[in-house]
Amino acid sequence: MMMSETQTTDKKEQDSENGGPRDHPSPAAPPQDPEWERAAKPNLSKEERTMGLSKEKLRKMMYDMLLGRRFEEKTAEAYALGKIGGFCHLYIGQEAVAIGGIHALEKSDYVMTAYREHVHALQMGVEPRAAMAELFGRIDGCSKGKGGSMHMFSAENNYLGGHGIVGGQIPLALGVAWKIRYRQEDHVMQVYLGEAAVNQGAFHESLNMAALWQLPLVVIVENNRFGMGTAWERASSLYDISQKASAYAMPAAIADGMDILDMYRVTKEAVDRARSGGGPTLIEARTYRFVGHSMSDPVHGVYRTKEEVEEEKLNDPIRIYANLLADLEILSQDELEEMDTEVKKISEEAAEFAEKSPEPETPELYRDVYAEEDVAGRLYFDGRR
Amino acid sequence: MMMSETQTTDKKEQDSENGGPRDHPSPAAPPQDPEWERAAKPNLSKEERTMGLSKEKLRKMMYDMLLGRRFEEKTAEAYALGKIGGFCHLYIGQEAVAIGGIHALEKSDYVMTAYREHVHALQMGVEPRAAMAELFGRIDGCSKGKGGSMHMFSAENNYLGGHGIVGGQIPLALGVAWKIRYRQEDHVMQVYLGEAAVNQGAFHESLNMAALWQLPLVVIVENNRFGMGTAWERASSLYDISQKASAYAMPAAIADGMDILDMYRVTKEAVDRARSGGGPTLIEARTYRFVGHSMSDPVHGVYRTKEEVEEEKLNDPIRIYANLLADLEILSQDELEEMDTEVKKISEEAAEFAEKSPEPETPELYRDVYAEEDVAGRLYFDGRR
Amino acid sequence: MAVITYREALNQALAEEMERDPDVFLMGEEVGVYNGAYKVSKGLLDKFGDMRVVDTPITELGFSGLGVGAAMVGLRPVIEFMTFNFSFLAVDQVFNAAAKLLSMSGGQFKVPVTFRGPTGAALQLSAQHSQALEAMYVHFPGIKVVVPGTPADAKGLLKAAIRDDDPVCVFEGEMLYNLKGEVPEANDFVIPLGKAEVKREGGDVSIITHGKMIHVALQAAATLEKDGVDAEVVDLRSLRPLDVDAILATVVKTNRVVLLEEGWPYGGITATIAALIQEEAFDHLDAPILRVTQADVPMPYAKGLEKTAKPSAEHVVEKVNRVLYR
Amino acid sequence: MAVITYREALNQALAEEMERDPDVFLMGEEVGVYNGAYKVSKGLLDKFGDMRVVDTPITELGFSGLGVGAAMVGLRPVIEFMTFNFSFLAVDQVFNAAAKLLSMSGGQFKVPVTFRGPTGAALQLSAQHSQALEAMYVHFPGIKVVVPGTPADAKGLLKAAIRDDDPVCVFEGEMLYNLKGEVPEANDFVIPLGKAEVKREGGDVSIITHGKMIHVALQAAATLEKDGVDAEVVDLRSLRPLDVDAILATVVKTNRVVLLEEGWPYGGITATIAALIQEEAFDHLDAPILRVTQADVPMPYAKGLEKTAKPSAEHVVEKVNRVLYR
Ligand SMILES: Cc1ncc(C[n+]2csc(CCOP(=O)(O)OP(=O)(O)O)c2C)c(N)n1
Ligand SMILES: Cc1ncc(C[n+]2csc(CCOP(=O)(O)OP(=O)(O)O)c2C)c(N)n1
Ligand SMILES: [Mg+2]
Ligand SMILES: [Mg+2]
Repeated sequence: MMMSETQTTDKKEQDSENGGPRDHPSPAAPPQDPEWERAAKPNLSKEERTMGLSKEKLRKMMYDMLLGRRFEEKTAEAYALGKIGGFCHLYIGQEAVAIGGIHALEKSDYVMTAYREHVHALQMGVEPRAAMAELFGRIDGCSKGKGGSMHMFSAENNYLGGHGIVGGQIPLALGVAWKIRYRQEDHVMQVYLGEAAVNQGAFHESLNMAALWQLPLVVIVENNRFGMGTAWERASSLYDISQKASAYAMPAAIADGMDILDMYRVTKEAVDRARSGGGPTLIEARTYRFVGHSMSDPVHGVYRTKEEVEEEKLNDPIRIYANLLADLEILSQDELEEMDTEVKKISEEAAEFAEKSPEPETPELYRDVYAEEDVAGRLYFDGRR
Repeated sequence: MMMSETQTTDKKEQDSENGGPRDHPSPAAPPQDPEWERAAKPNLSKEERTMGLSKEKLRKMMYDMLLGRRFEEKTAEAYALGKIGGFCHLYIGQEAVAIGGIHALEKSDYVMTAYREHVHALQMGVEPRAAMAELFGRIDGCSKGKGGSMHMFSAENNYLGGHGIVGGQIPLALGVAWKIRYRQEDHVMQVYLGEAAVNQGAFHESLNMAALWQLPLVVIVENNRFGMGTAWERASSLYDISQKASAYAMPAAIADGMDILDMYRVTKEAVDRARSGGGPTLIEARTYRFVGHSMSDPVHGVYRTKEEVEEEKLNDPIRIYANLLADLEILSQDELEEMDTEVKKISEEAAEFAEKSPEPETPELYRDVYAEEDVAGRLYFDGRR
Repeated sequence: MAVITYREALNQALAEEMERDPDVFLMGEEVGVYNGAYKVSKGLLDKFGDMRVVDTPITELGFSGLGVGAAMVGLRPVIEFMTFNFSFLAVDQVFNAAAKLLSMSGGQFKVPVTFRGPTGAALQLSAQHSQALEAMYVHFPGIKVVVPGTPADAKGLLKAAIRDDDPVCVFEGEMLYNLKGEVPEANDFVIPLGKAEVKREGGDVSIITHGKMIHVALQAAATLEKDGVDAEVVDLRSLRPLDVDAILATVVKTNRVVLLEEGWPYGGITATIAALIQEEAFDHLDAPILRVTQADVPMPYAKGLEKTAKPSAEHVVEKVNRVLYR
Repeated sequence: MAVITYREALNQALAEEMERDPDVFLMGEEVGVYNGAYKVSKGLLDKFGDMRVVDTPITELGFSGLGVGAAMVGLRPVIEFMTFNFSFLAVDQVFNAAAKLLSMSGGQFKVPVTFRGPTGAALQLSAQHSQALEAMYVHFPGIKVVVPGTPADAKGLLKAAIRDDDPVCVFEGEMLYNLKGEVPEANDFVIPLGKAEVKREGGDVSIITHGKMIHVALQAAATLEKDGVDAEVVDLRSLRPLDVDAILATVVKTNRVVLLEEGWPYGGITATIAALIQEEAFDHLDAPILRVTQADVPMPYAKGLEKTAKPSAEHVVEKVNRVLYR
């Protein structure tokens, strides 16, 4: 597959040559095999697909996807009731990407993403009740109600948010990867972004530095084919995001974002490489958003047809995985339903908890603006305090 | 060579396919031949190298390079005498790039570049005296003395400046290319930038849009191997700039920036393609700066050795070309010296003219800030007028 | 006069100017197929085609520079920022290019580009999506800034901005798009830049503001009226050029001033206007000029906190009472 | 105390803080091999190696974000902008990330990053390279801003900035790098943020300013002295936090104020301070507060025009005479 076939330039070797341009070898670009994509997803037997992962882990992946799905359905419900405000971007349909990707990490690794982040936050260890309380804007929220849907954070779980500026999280993630290298830790930084963020300059500036300095950064592009109402092919002159890595002599891979095990397999390889000093990897996860861009955007209509959405829904990552686990007798239909009842209950309780949690009080307005407030001179100029 | 071998994605064809990612073909990336670079510069006989260009044109190219060189030597002299202030970036050693590139254009085409721009300005038709007066900060300067070394402009000659922010001119040039397409003109926009600007997000955002919309933009990267004191290999994870075009499915080429005829040949092909609706091209011109980054930067020392500079000077584009023209009996040694005397005289006179030109008067301070000043309300808040 | 929304007024302004001048085009994220994130450009793609209503990749720096470059060579681009919050990525092209090209070229290159989009806080969009940024733009000479607060002003000022030969930034209000009001239909209806408007006459105190905040000011004035206080509400409409005569006139009339803006106080619009009034009408002031702005903090998500952070009619009333020493 | 240059003072501050705390590193364009475009980081690469003195590609947005991200997880990056003119490309990471992360995360992520570099005009660098941008930075809550005008302040404030747990922007002066002055050697010499300093005592009028302009103010004060006018010169040193007590104290003392800054007037630092003084010391003012700023235009290249555009001692003297009604 691409990742293995794509070779990187060895900086040391390159720098040691002092003869100038004409002596610098051109690194290999991605293979030209028109079959690249099928090649990217090897033809594995059902058993092989599970990569010998423990039954528990395989079941946990199912559980996590179900929880993500039910939690967000509850979120949509609460939003409709006006319990949640502002922008709210659901992840329904894309669960396999973040959950498969994060399952490939160790507890000490870091994750950062954009605003479509509820499931990433949960997967990193944010309690459903803390996530829901954040959506409700309450003091028990994971950001004390100050961040909301787009800005969840959890320092204790190495979950670094939750960012609203398209592409803005990429340079920040680069900095975390830099810190890992700086302190010579063996952690990995995983950053998620939507495919539309690939066009932002921040993406390119960051990939170059990550590759130049061989930082432990795994960049996962969630290609759900639309940036709001703009289809990727209307926004990029080159369809293949993974190929953009060749501009940075960076290994790249494509993962089937609707198949949690393929997502895990591809990400794990990149994570292992990063952890062992092999530098960054660009992963393009091909996925699809079953819901509107945000709560105010209809599921279909202007920029995609009902038929298209219906057809894509046949690839529901949860159904696909459930069938596999059933075939492998790892999770029966009954067990699945049990699981489902459980996560529904958790989402339910999360909403009840959020409902009861108090709103942050007025003094909170001037808290967390500065870490060091106890300074000489005036910090606030609104004449209110 | 690369340009011809690299194929682009046909947007129409791509958009007409409606099946989503898996149906989009991956465009070809640059060839993997390790010999790519020599391949990029075909092995031509002396006669072939002149591409049947008229004797006049071939001599004019020599004349232009000589003028550029002598004009800047005069500039350095005047700078040493304190007649010129601020930042001043000389082009000595790189003349073949802009002069060869601009010779491939029609009078109605546009050019924009960064701050290392004296020769670009002259080549686009700015009078040496107007350029020198600009350097002296005088009213007869091509920007009325308000722009200086980094900001020369000439509307009548389609010379769009002269920009000081690394990479800042690229989106502007994209806009000019957009206007050409918008008005369905058959002009071409040529933008020059240093190799260090390739790392800026602005470069990537612009190339994507240029390729996406197939705009008549020719992007010429002057790879003189250093951004101030930073060697390119210390700033980019991939040495081959031309290959970065593969991230945009854009044709790319490498030109020998010390050989004005190779520069002309490669640029002409890109310009013709752009003019005939073939879209943008990325050209990497491999060149070298014989002088310091700016007047305050020593020629060698910190970031490059005397030996390196001396060795590169053996590739002086003027000497190389002079020898060729002599061998082909297009320009004799005597004629060359005649030419040299003439351009020295012109540079001399330019300095005398600049010396005599008055400084802009105080009222100029508030001119050219707004095009429409005659508005209701206050525009300036300094309480000075 | 027809009664239409602020959104429709902007849409009309765009359509009319595009009809009038083939060099005018609209470019930005989602302006075409999606009809605009806030539907301001509804129907324009169908009417004018995809060379004049252009969906861009998410590359604020790139397409803003494109607009400036296209303006250098004679087009009149209207660049939409989905919201000005995202324009931080683009300000290099606005402040280092658009604002300076005419000057650096000694008058050779005009830059008749218009940048437009919503400014300020909507509802619970939290810190990164709730910023009123006109104060940052107005700081840079070479730029003009307008901030329409009503449908009529939206139409008249956007048309004026598009016709102006300088870079003009039009700050709209997300919360205003649905606001209805009377708007002249005349094709040549244009509101010249630099003209403030007294939105409410009054003799006791002057409330000077702009954009969305005029409605907060009028609300405060209504409350004060019940209390026997007759407040004058001056809508600046244009921040650069600024109608200083109108400002001084109301100060001379009431001798008491409260300044109101949606954004932050340090370096805010109200700071400059306070400095200007005390310098040019010192002897006409019977009390210090007081300012009302948003709380000097990043906007929090929580409903209650956000409400408290925003400038309100109560804040204005309180400051008015203080300048009236009551 | 040793007499060293402003440049050396900054260099010492960096070296001392890097010695003291292994989490402190310097990153930016040309800071390493080239020893800094203005040689501020001279010798640091040799001393600390290339993981702690890092040359970056020319990608202001990228490496600024890197600094913010690294700060989120405990490092204390010092990010150098070769000049703040180039930081327009990076402000999204400063204003949308650094300034807001602590708040958006409900206090979980501190951002102890320092951004530093020269501000303002040097000599004939023309419009894009001559901007004093501290006013733009100070507008955003969540950011702290200091502007040292002497070698001692440069060292003490940079050290304080690096030790501070919030994002601090240090605005230096290109024209100040060679300025010599006495600087305490003590390793723990730190000047707390938010403390202004009276650089010259006087009773007739207060000239309040910061950064490079304190020297213009002192020059004006010297001229005025010959003329029998005793001016007090207050150096703010820190703009956010701002030493309001020191400002009010000098106003109460002299009752006449001239404000001076290098940058543009609309939304300038002086505008906020004028608004603040008239609000909080109205009755202590015997004359309107006057302001001196650079001409409200993009900086032209021509020597004479540039000189005229810059704020000068003559401008200050003229305004002082006006507030003294002479
Ligand atoms: C810099 C910036 N520009 C515009 C926006 C408005 N916006 C929010 S989401 C979005 C689309 C992003 O699409 P993509 O990156 O593919 O992520 P997805 O929503 O598909 O998960 C846009 C344009 C923004 N938040 N930031
Ligand atoms: C955005 C920005 N960052 C930094 C600078 C300072 N600077 C001026 S030239 C330069 C080096 C550019 O190198 P390159 O692009 O290769 O052009 P060259 O000077 O070699 O012609 C730098 C860093 C700038 N002008 N703009
Ligand atoms: Mg997407
Ligand atoms: Mg270079």
